[in-house]
Amino acid sequence: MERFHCAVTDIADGPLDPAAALDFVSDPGFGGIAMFVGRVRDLNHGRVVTGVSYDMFEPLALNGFRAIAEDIDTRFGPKVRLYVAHAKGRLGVGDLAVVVAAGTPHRDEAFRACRELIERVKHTSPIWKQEHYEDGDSVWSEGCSLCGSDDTDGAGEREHDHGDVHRDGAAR
Amino acid sequence: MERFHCAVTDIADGPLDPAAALDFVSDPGFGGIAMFVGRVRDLNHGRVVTGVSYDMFEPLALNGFRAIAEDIDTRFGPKVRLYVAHAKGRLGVGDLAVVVAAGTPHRDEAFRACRELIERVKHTSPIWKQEHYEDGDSVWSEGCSLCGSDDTDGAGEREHDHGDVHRDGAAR
Amino acid sequence: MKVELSLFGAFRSHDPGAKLVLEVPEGARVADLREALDRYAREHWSAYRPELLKASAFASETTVLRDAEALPEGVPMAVLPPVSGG
Amino acid sequence: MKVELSLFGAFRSHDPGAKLVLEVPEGARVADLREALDRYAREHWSAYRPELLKASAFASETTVLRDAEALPEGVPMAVLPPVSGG
Repeated sequence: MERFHCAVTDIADGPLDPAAALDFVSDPGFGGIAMFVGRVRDLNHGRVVTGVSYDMFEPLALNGFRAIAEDIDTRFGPKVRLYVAHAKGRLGVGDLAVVVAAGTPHRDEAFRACRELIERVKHTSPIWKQEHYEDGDSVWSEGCSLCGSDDTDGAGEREHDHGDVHRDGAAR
Repeated sequence: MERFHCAVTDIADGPLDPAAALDFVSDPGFGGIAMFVGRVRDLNHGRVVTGVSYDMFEPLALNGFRAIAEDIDTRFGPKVRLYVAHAKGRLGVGDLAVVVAAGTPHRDEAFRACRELIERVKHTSPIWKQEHYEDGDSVWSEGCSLCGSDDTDGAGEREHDHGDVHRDGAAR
Repeated sequence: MKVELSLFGAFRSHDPGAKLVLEVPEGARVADLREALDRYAREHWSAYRPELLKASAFASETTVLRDAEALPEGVPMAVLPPVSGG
Repeated sequence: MKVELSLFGAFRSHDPGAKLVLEVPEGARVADLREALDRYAREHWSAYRPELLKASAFASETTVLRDAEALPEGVPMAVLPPVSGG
Protein backbone atom coordinates (compact mmCIF):
# COMPACT_ATOMS: atom_id res chain seq x y z
CA MET A 1 0.00 0.00 0.00
CA GLU A 2 1.24 3.44 -0.96
CA ARG A 3 2.34 5.41 2.09
CA PHE A 4 2.84 8.80 0.42
CA HIS A 5 0.17 10.94 -1.17
CA CYS A 6 1.56 13.84 -3.24
CA ALA A 7 -0.85 15.97 -5.22
CA VAL A 8 -1.56 19.30 -6.83
CA THR A 9 -5.21 20.28 -6.93
CA ASP A 10 -6.66 22.89 -9.23
CA ILE A 11 -8.95 25.05 -7.09
CA ALA A 12 -11.45 24.80 -9.94
CA ASP A 13 -11.77 21.09 -9.12
CA GLY A 14 -12.69 21.80 -5.51
CA PRO A 15 -10.94 22.71 -2.26
CA LEU A 16 -8.17 20.75 -0.55
CA ASP A 17 -9.54 18.13 1.82
CA PRO A 18 -8.03 17.93 5.33
CA ALA A 19 -10.31 15.01 6.24
CA ALA A 20 -8.87 13.02 3.34
CA ALA A 21 -5.39 13.86 4.61
CA LEU A 22 -6.22 12.51 8.09
CA ASP A 23 -7.71 9.37 6.60
CA PHE A 24 -4.72 8.80 4.36
CA VAL A 25 -2.12 9.00 7.13
CA SER A 26 -4.13 6.88 9.57
CA ASP A 27 -3.13 3.33 10.43
CA PRO A 28 -4.10 0.97 13.26
CA GLY A 29 -0.46 1.08 14.40
CA PHE A 30 -0.31 4.87 14.60
CA GLY A 31 -1.01 6.81 17.77
CA GLY A 32 -0.08 10.23 16.41
CA ILE A 33 -1.17 12.34 13.47
CA ALA A 34 0.08 15.88 12.95
CA MET A 35 -1.37 18.10 10.27
CA PHE A 36 -0.68 21.57 8.97
CA VAL A 37 -3.14 23.61 6.92
CA GLY A 38 -2.07 26.81 5.19
CA ARG A 39 -4.81 29.28 4.32
CA VAL A 40 -4.96 32.54 2.40
CA ARG A 41 -4.86 35.43 4.88
CA ASP A 42 -6.79 38.68 4.55
CA LEU A 43 -3.76 40.81 5.28
CA ASN A 44 -0.07 40.65 4.34
CA HIS A 45 2.54 43.20 5.33
CA GLY A 46 -0.31 45.50 6.23
CA ARG A 47 -2.08 45.32 2.85
CA VAL A 48 -5.62 44.02 2.45
CA VAL A 49 -5.49 40.85 0.36
CA THR A 50 -8.45 39.81 -1.78
CA GLY A 51 -6.94 36.62 -3.19
CA VAL A 52 -3.84 34.73 -4.21
CA SER A 53 -2.90 33.06 -7.49
CA TYR A 54 -0.55 30.10 -7.34
CA ASP A 55 1.65 29.37 -10.33
CA MET A 56 3.70 26.20 -10.33
CA PHE A 57 5.98 24.00 -12.41
CA GLU A 58 3.83 21.01 -11.72
CA PRO A 59 5.93 18.01 -12.80
CA LEU A 60 8.96 19.26 -10.88
CA ALA A 61 6.81 20.15 -7.87
CA LEU A 62 5.33 16.65 -7.73
CA ASN A 63 8.78 15.11 -8.16
CA GLY A 64 9.99 17.27 -5.30
CA PHE A 65 7.09 16.36 -3.00
CA ARG A 66 7.88 12.71 -3.55
CA ALA A 67 11.62 13.15 -3.01
CA ILE A 68 10.97 15.02 0.25
CA ALA A 69 8.55 12.30 1.42
CA GLU A 70 11.03 9.55 0.61
CA ASP A 71 13.80 11.34 2.44
CA ILE A 72 11.65 11.93 5.52
CA ASP A 73 10.66 8.27 5.40
CA THR A 74 14.29 7.13 5.53
CA ARG A 75 14.75 9.05 8.76
CA PHE A 76 11.37 8.68 10.50
CA GLY A 77 10.34 5.40 8.91
CA PRO A 78 9.78 2.70 8.13
CA LYS A 79 6.34 3.30 9.64
CA VAL A 80 5.38 6.74 8.40
CA ARG A 81 2.54 7.89 6.19
CA LEU A 82 2.80 11.33 4.59
CA TYR A 83 0.35 13.53 2.73
CA VAL A 84 1.06 16.68 0.71
CA ALA A 85 -1.47 18.55 -1.38
CA HIS A 86 -0.98 22.04 -2.78
CA ALA A 87 -3.62 24.15 -4.49
CA LYS A 88 -3.11 25.90 -7.80
CA GLY A 89 -5.17 28.60 -9.48
CA ARG A 90 -6.78 31.67 -7.96
CA LEU A 91 -7.76 31.32 -4.30
CA GLY A 92 -9.88 33.62 -2.16
CA VAL A 93 -9.26 34.64 1.45
CA GLY A 94 -9.74 31.60 3.70
CA ASP A 95 -9.18 29.09 0.91
CA LEU A 96 -6.75 26.30 1.69
CA ALA A 97 -3.41 26.67 -0.09
CA VAL A 98 -1.64 23.62 1.28
CA VAL A 99 -2.39 20.61 3.48
CA VAL A 100 0.33 18.34 4.83
CA ALA A 101 0.00 15.54 7.35
CA ALA A 102 2.14 12.86 8.94
CA GLY A 103 1.01 9.71 10.71
CA THR A 104 3.45 7.75 12.88
CA PRO A 105 3.36 5.38 15.86
CA HIS A 106 4.23 8.17 18.35
CA ARG A 107 3.48 11.85 18.45
CA ASP A 108 6.97 13.29 18.59
CA GLU A 109 7.84 11.88 15.17
CA ALA A 110 4.46 12.94 13.83
CA PHE A 111 5.14 16.56 14.77
CA ARG A 112 8.71 16.53 13.52
CA ALA A 113 7.89 14.80 10.24
CA CYS A 114 4.97 17.15 9.62
CA ARG A 115 7.03 20.23 10.36
CA GLU A 116 9.89 19.14 8.15
CA LEU A 117 7.46 18.28 5.37
CA ILE A 118 5.88 21.73 5.24
CA GLU A 119 9.19 23.58 5.63
CA ARG A 120 10.79 21.70 2.77
CA VAL A 121 7.71 21.96 0.57
CA LYS A 122 7.62 25.71 1.13
CA HIS A 123 11.33 26.30 0.71
CA THR A 124 12.09 24.06 -2.25
CA SER A 125 8.95 23.57 -4.33
CA PRO A 126 8.70 25.42 -7.67
CA ILE A 127 5.55 27.27 -6.62
CA TRP A 128 4.93 31.01 -6.81
CA LYS A 129 2.34 33.11 -5.08
CA GLN A 130 0.89 36.25 -6.58
CA GLU A 131 -1.08 38.30 -4.07
CA HIS A 132 -3.99 40.44 -5.21
CA TYR A 133 -4.87 43.54 -3.18
CA GLU A 134 -8.09 45.43 -2.78
CA ASP A 135 -6.63 48.40 -4.68
CA GLY A 136 -6.25 46.21 -7.78
CA ASP A 137 -2.49 45.85 -7.46
CA SER A 138 -0.85 42.41 -7.67
CA VAL A 139 2.53 41.33 -6.35
CA TRP A 140 4.56 38.17 -6.90
CA SER A 141 6.09 37.03 -3.63
CA GLU A 142 9.76 36.21 -3.90
CA GLY A 143 10.91 33.88 -1.20
CA CYS A 144 13.58 31.21 -1.35
CA SER A 145 16.11 31.18 -4.15
CA LEU A 146 16.69 27.67 -5.45
CA CYS A 147 20.19 28.62 -6.65
CA GLY A 148 22.73 26.52 -4.85
CA SER A 149 20.00 24.72 -2.99
CA ASP A 150 20.91 21.12 -2.37
CA ASP A 151 17.42 20.23 -1.30
CA THR A 152 18.96 19.22 2.01
CA ASP A 153 17.05 21.72 4.05
CA GLY A 154 15.99 19.28 6.70
CA ALA A 155 16.17 21.54 9.70
CA GLY A 156 12.46 21.32 10.24
CA GLU A 157 12.41 24.18 12.71
CA ARG A 158 13.27 27.11 10.46
CA GLU A 159 10.83 29.53 9.08
CA HIS A 160 11.22 32.77 7.29
CA ASP A 161 8.66 35.00 5.76
CA HIS A 162 8.76 35.15 2.05
CA GLY A 163 9.38 38.79 1.21
CA ASP A 164 7.37 40.60 -1.37
CA VAL A 165 9.86 42.65 -3.28
CA HIS A 166 8.48 42.72 -6.78
CA ARG A 167 5.48 44.85 -7.58
CA ASP A 168 4.21 43.42 -10.78
CA GLY A 169 2.59 46.28 -12.62
CA ALA A 170 1.89 44.17 -15.68
CA ALA A 171 -0.47 41.91 -13.82
CA ARG A 172 -3.04 44.49 -12.79
CA MET B 1 -16.05 35.74 20.26
CA GLU B 2 -14.66 32.87 22.29
CA ARG B 3 -11.17 31.90 21.09
CA PHE B 4 -10.74 28.71 23.14
CA HIS B 5 -12.75 25.54 22.86
CA CYS B 6 -12.17 23.07 25.71
CA ALA B 7 -14.28 19.94 25.87
CA VAL B 8 -14.60 16.38 27.08
CA THR B 9 -16.69 14.13 24.86
CA ASP B 10 -18.20 10.85 25.96
CA ILE B 11 -17.50 8.35 23.20
CA ALA B 12 -21.12 7.25 23.58
CA ASP B 13 -22.13 10.67 22.20
CA GLY B 14 -20.05 10.21 19.07
CA PRO B 15 -16.42 10.50 18.00
CA LEU B 16 -14.20 13.56 18.30
CA ASP B 17 -14.45 15.82 15.26
CA PRO B 18 -11.21 17.07 13.66
CA ALA B 19 -13.16 19.05 11.05
CA ALA B 20 -14.87 20.99 13.85
CA ALA B 21 -11.44 21.68 15.35
CA LEU B 22 -10.17 23.12 12.06
CA ASP B 23 -13.28 25.26 11.69
CA PHE B 24 -13.03 26.54 15.24
CA VAL B 25 -9.42 27.70 14.98
CA SER B 26 -9.87 29.28 11.54
CA ASP B 27 -9.95 33.03 11.06
CA PRO B 28 -9.54 35.28 7.99
CA GLY B 29 -6.39 36.67 9.59
CA PHE B 30 -4.76 33.28 10.11
CA GLY B 31 -2.39 31.69 7.61
CA GLY B 32 -1.45 28.68 9.72
CA ILE B 33 -3.35 25.91 11.45
CA ALA B 34 -1.60 23.03 13.18
CA MET B 35 -3.53 20.07 14.50
CA PHE B 36 -2.66 16.93 16.43
CA VAL B 37 -4.89 13.87 16.59
CA GLY B 38 -4.17 11.06 19.04
CA ARG B 39 -5.66 7.67 18.20
CA VAL B 40 -5.83 4.32 19.99
CA ARG B 41 -3.06 2.08 18.68
CA ASP B 42 -3.36 -1.65 18.11
CA LEU B 43 -0.13 -2.41 19.92
CA ASN B 44 1.58 -1.05 23.03
CA HIS B 45 4.88 -2.29 24.43
CA GLY B 46 4.47 -5.33 22.21
CA ARG B 47 1.00 -6.29 23.47
CA VAL B 48 -2.05 -6.45 21.22
CA VAL B 49 -4.51 -3.80 22.37
CA THR B 50 -8.24 -4.24 21.82
CA GLY B 51 -9.36 -0.98 23.38
CA VAL B 52 -8.71 1.75 25.91
CA SER B 53 -10.88 3.14 28.71
CA TYR B 54 -10.34 6.75 29.70
CA ASP B 55 -11.16 7.77 33.25
CA MET B 56 -10.99 11.42 34.16
CA PHE B 57 -11.70 13.98 36.87
CA GLU B 58 -13.73 16.05 34.49
CA PRO B 59 -14.17 19.42 36.23
CA LEU B 60 -10.46 19.65 37.04
CA ALA B 61 -9.54 18.49 33.53
CA LEU B 62 -11.69 21.19 31.93
CA ASN B 63 -10.30 23.80 34.30
CA GLY B 64 -6.81 22.68 33.35
CA PHE B 65 -7.49 22.80 29.59
CA ARG B 66 -8.68 26.37 29.97
CA ALA B 67 -5.72 27.40 32.14
CA ILE B 68 -3.30 25.94 29.60
CA ALA B 69 -5.08 27.72 26.73
CA GLU B 70 -5.01 31.03 28.57
CA ASP B 71 -1.34 30.67 29.35
CA ILE B 72 -0.47 29.81 25.74
CA ASP B 73 -2.53 32.78 24.64
CA THR B 74 -0.51 35.17 26.80
CA ARG B 75 2.65 34.06 25.02
CA PHE B 76 1.48 33.43 21.43
CA GLY B 77 -1.46 35.82 21.44
CA PRO B 78 -3.32 38.02 21.21
CA LYS B 79 -4.34 36.42 17.92
CA VAL B 80 -4.53 32.71 18.69
CA ARG B 81 -7.40 30.29 18.60
CA LEU B 82 -7.06 26.99 20.45
CA TYR B 83 -9.08 23.79 20.49
CA VAL B 84 -8.81 20.86 22.92
CA ALA B 85 -11.18 17.90 23.02
CA HIS B 86 -10.51 14.67 24.88
CA ALA B 87 -12.60 11.52 24.71
CA LYS B 88 -13.85 9.59 27.73
CA GLY B 89 -15.32 6.12 27.98
CA ARG B 90 -14.24 2.93 26.24
CA LEU B 91 -12.56 3.43 22.87
CA GLY B 92 -11.68 0.87 20.23
CA VAL B 93 -8.51 0.69 18.14
CA GLY B 94 -8.43 3.63 15.74
CA ASP B 95 -10.84 5.74 17.78
CA LEU B 96 -9.76 9.31 18.42
CA ALA B 97 -8.62 9.93 21.99
CA VAL B 98 -7.66 13.58 21.70
CA VAL B 99 -7.79 16.39 19.16
CA VAL B 100 -5.95 19.67 19.66
CA ALA B 101 -5.50 22.49 17.18
CA ALA B 102 -4.02 25.98 17.05
CA GLY B 103 -4.73 28.73 14.53
CA THR B 104 -2.41 31.74 14.29
CA PRO B 105 -1.35 34.33 11.71
CA HIS B 106 1.91 32.44 10.89
CA ARG B 107 2.82 28.79 10.83
CA ASP B 108 5.72 28.76 13.28
CA GLU B 109 3.48 29.89 16.15
CA ALA B 110 0.77 27.48 15.04
CA PHE B 111 3.16 24.53 15.32
CA ARG B 112 4.64 25.68 18.61
CA ALA B 113 1.29 26.49 20.22
CA CYS B 114 -0.18 23.16 19.06
CA ARG B 115 2.79 21.20 20.35
CA GLU B 116 2.77 22.91 23.71
CA LEU B 117 -0.96 22.41 23.99
CA ILE B 118 -0.83 18.64 23.54
CA GLU B 119 2.25 18.20 25.73
CA ARG B 120 0.71 20.10 28.62
CA VAL B 121 -2.67 18.41 28.21
CA LYS B 122 -0.98 15.01 28.29
CA HIS B 123 1.37 15.76 31.16
CA THR B 124 -0.91 17.66 33.49
CA SER B 125 -4.54 16.64 32.87
CA PRO B 126 -6.25 14.36 35.40
CA ILE B 127 -6.92 11.67 32.81
CA TRP B 128 -6.07 7.98 33.10
CA LYS B 129 -5.85 5.35 30.40
CA GLN B 130 -6.64 1.72 31.01
CA GLU B 131 -5.51 -0.51 28.17
CA HIS B 132 -7.37 -3.71 27.37
CA TYR B 133 -5.47 -6.57 25.75
CA GLU B 134 -6.61 -9.43 23.61
CA ASP B 135 -5.81 -11.90 26.40
CA GLY B 136 -8.42 -10.22 28.62
CA ASP B 137 -5.91 -8.45 30.82
CA SER B 138 -6.26 -4.72 31.55
CA VAL B 139 -3.56 -2.31 32.67
CA TRP B 140 -3.77 1.25 33.97
CA SER B 141 -1.02 3.35 32.42
CA GLU B 142 0.89 5.39 34.92
CA GLY B 143 2.58 8.35 33.40
CA CYS B 144 3.25 11.75 34.88
CA SER B 145 3.03 12.29 38.60
CA LEU B 146 1.27 15.52 39.44
CA CYS B 147 3.07 15.75 42.79
CA GLY B 148 5.15 18.88 42.86
CA SER B 149 3.99 19.81 39.40
CA ASP B 150 3.63 23.53 39.07
CA ASP B 151 1.78 23.23 35.81
CA THR B 152 4.60 25.24 34.27
CA ASP B 153 5.65 22.55 31.87
CA GLY B 154 5.82 24.80 28.85
CA ALA B 155 8.76 23.20 27.12
CA GLY B 156 6.63 22.13 24.22
CA GLU B 157 9.27 19.85 22.80
CA ARG B 158 9.41 17.15 25.44
CA GLU B 159 7.81 13.80 25.17
CA HIS B 160 8.07 10.72 27.23
CA ASP B 161 6.22 7.49 26.93
CA HIS B 162 3.85 6.86 29.73
CA GLY B 163 5.03 3.64 31.31
CA ASP B 164 2.66 0.85 32.12
CA VAL B 165 3.78 -0.39 35.48
CA HIS B 166 0.59 -1.50 37.12
CA ARG B 167 -1.09 -4.67 36.03
CA ASP B 168 -4.58 -4.32 37.30
CA GLY B 169 -5.75 -7.84 37.96
CA ALA B 170 -9.00 -6.64 39.49
CA ALA B 171 -10.21 -5.15 36.25
CA ARG B 172 -10.28 -8.32 34.16
CA MET C 1 -13.77 16.61 60.00
CA LYS C 2 -14.96 14.31 57.25
CA VAL C 3 -13.53 14.51 53.74
CA GLU C 4 -15.17 13.02 50.69
CA LEU C 5 -12.46 11.55 48.46
CA SER C 6 -12.93 10.38 44.86
CA LEU C 7 -10.69 7.67 43.45
CA PHE C 8 -9.39 7.68 39.87
CA GLY C 9 -7.36 5.50 37.56
CA ALA C 10 -5.70 2.53 39.22
CA PHE C 11 -7.26 3.43 42.60
CA ARG C 12 -10.71 2.82 41.19
CA SER C 13 -10.15 -0.91 41.11
CA HIS C 14 -9.79 -1.05 44.90
CA ASP C 15 -13.24 0.34 45.48
CA PRO C 16 -16.25 -0.20 43.22
CA GLY C 17 -17.90 3.05 44.32
CA ALA C 18 -14.69 5.00 43.68
CA LYS C 19 -15.55 7.23 46.62
CA LEU C 20 -14.48 7.20 50.28
CA VAL C 21 -15.24 9.34 53.29
CA LEU C 22 -12.20 9.75 55.52
CA GLU C 23 -11.81 11.38 58.93
CA VAL C 24 -9.05 13.97 59.37
CA PRO C 25 -8.30 16.36 62.27
CA GLU C 26 -9.76 19.86 62.23
CA GLY C 27 -7.38 22.23 60.42
CA ALA C 28 -5.76 19.32 58.61
CA ARG C 29 -3.37 19.75 55.72
CA VAL C 30 -3.30 17.74 52.51
CA ALA C 31 -0.53 15.62 54.06
CA ASP C 32 -3.01 14.51 56.74
CA LEU C 33 -5.47 13.36 54.11
CA ARG C 34 -2.66 11.44 52.42
CA GLU C 35 -1.91 9.73 55.74
CA ALA C 36 -5.56 8.95 56.36
CA LEU C 37 -5.87 7.35 52.91
CA ASP C 38 -2.69 5.34 53.49
CA ARG C 39 -4.10 3.98 56.77
CA TYR C 40 -7.43 3.18 55.18
CA ALA C 41 -5.82 1.47 52.20
CA ARG C 42 -3.54 -0.72 54.35
CA GLU C 43 -6.62 -1.92 56.21
CA HIS C 44 -9.02 -2.39 53.30
CA TRP C 45 -7.20 -2.87 50.00
CA SER C 46 -5.54 -6.23 49.53
CA ALA C 47 -3.58 -5.13 46.44
CA TYR C 48 -2.64 -1.71 47.84
CA ARG C 49 0.68 -0.34 46.59
CA PRO C 50 1.94 2.46 48.87
CA GLU C 51 4.34 3.66 46.14
CA LEU C 52 1.38 4.52 43.92
CA LEU C 53 -0.03 6.76 46.64
CA LYS C 54 3.40 8.38 47.11
CA ALA C 55 3.35 9.35 43.41
CA SER C 56 -0.24 10.59 43.62
CA ALA C 57 -1.49 14.14 44.05
CA PHE C 58 -4.60 15.51 45.78
CA ALA C 59 -6.92 18.01 44.19
CA SER C 60 -10.22 19.79 44.47
CA GLU C 61 -12.36 20.32 41.38
CA THR C 62 -10.42 23.45 40.59
CA THR C 63 -6.81 22.88 41.59
CA VAL C 64 -4.08 20.47 42.63
CA LEU C 65 -3.06 21.04 46.25
CA ARG C 66 0.38 20.40 47.72
CA ASP C 67 0.95 18.41 50.91
CA ALA C 68 1.70 21.52 52.97
CA GLU C 69 -1.50 23.30 51.99
CA ALA C 70 -4.53 23.41 54.25
CA LEU C 71 -7.38 21.12 53.33
CA PRO C 72 -10.28 23.33 52.25
CA GLU C 73 -13.26 22.66 54.49
CA GLY C 74 -16.36 21.03 53.03
CA VAL C 75 -14.79 20.63 49.60
CA PRO C 76 -14.83 17.24 47.87
CA MET C 77 -11.33 16.03 47.11
CA ALA C 78 -9.79 13.59 44.66
CA VAL C 79 -6.65 11.47 44.70
CA LEU C 80 -4.85 11.55 41.36
CA PRO C 81 -2.39 8.81 40.44
CA PRO C 82 0.18 9.65 37.75
CA VAL C 83 -1.76 10.71 34.67
CA SER C 84 -1.78 9.16 31.21
CA GLY C 85 -4.18 11.08 29.02
CA GLY C 86 -3.99 11.68 25.29
CA MET D 1 20.97 24.19 -30.37
CA LYS D 2 17.51 25.46 -29.46
CA VAL D 3 16.20 25.27 -25.91
CA GLU D 4 12.57 25.62 -24.98
CA LEU D 5 12.30 27.62 -21.77
CA SER D 6 9.17 28.02 -19.62
CA LEU D 7 8.71 31.12 -17.49
CA PHE D 8 7.17 31.06 -14.01
CA GLY D 9 6.15 33.47 -11.30
CA ALA D 10 7.27 37.06 -11.85
CA PHE D 11 8.84 36.15 -15.23
CA ARG D 12 5.41 35.26 -16.57
CA SER D 13 4.37 38.89 -16.69
CA HIS D 14 7.07 39.68 -19.26
CA ASP D 15 5.73 37.22 -21.76
CA PRO D 16 2.07 36.29 -22.17
CA GLY D 17 2.91 32.85 -23.60
CA ALA D 18 5.28 32.16 -20.71
CA LYS D 19 7.49 30.21 -23.12
CA LEU D 20 10.61 31.15 -25.09
CA VAL D 21 12.89 29.34 -27.48
CA LEU D 22 16.51 30.42 -27.04
CA GLU D 23 19.61 29.54 -29.03
CA VAL D 24 22.65 28.26 -27.14
CA PRO D 25 25.95 26.76 -28.44
CA GLU D 26 26.25 23.00 -28.87
CA GLY D 27 27.48 21.43 -25.60
CA ALA D 28 26.25 24.42 -23.61
CA ARG D 29 26.06 24.48 -19.86
CA VAL D 30 23.23 25.89 -17.75
CA ALA D 31 25.29 29.08 -17.36
CA ASP D 32 25.06 29.59 -21.14
CA LEU D 33 21.29 29.35 -21.01
CA ARG D 34 21.28 31.91 -18.20
CA GLU D 35 23.36 34.25 -20.39
CA ALA D 36 21.09 33.70 -23.36
CA LEU D 37 18.03 34.55 -21.29
CA ASP D 38 19.75 37.65 -19.89
CA ARG D 39 20.52 38.88 -23.43
CA TYR D 40 16.98 38.15 -24.59
CA ALA D 41 15.43 39.88 -21.59
CA ARG D 42 17.54 43.03 -21.96
CA GLU D 43 16.34 43.30 -25.54
CA HIS D 44 12.68 42.42 -25.10
CA TRP D 45 11.49 43.05 -21.53
CA SER D 46 11.03 46.68 -20.57
CA ALA D 47 10.67 45.94 -16.84
CA TYR D 48 13.47 43.34 -16.74
CA ARG D 49 15.29 43.09 -13.41
CA PRO D 50 18.65 41.32 -13.84
CA GLU D 51 18.82 40.69 -10.07
CA LEU D 52 15.75 38.49 -10.29
CA LEU D 53 17.45 36.32 -12.90
CA LYS D 54 20.57 36.15 -10.72
CA ALA D 55 18.44 34.69 -7.89
CA SER D 56 16.69 32.26 -10.25
CA ALA D 57 17.48 28.61 -10.89
CA PHE D 58 17.09 26.48 -14.00
CA ALA D 59 15.44 23.09 -14.01
CA SER D 60 14.12 20.28 -16.14
CA GLU D 61 10.86 18.58 -15.22
CA THR D 62 12.75 16.29 -12.89
CA THR D 63 15.56 18.28 -11.32
CA VAL D 64 17.15 21.66 -10.62
CA LEU D 65 20.44 22.02 -12.53
CA ARG D 66 23.41 24.09 -11.42
CA ASP D 67 25.18 26.59 -13.67
CA ALA D 68 28.17 24.31 -14.21
CA GLU D 69 26.08 21.36 -15.35
CA ALA D 70 25.66 20.47 -19.00
CA LEU D 71 22.36 21.41 -20.55
CA PRO D 72 20.56 18.16 -21.39
CA GLU D 73 19.86 18.01 -25.11
CA GLY D 74 16.28 18.18 -26.34
CA VAL D 75 14.87 18.61 -22.82
CA PRO D 76 12.43 21.45 -22.07
CA MET D 77 13.77 23.74 -19.37
CA ALA D 78 12.26 26.18 -16.91
CA VAL D 79 13.56 29.28 -15.17
CA LEU D 80 12.53 29.38 -11.50
CA PRO D 81 12.53 32.67 -9.61
CA PRO D 82 12.70 32.44 -5.80
CA VAL D 83 9.79 30.31 -4.68
CA SER D 84 6.91 31.21 -2.39
CA GLY D 85 4.58 28.24 -2.07
CA GLY D 86 2.44 27.23 0.86
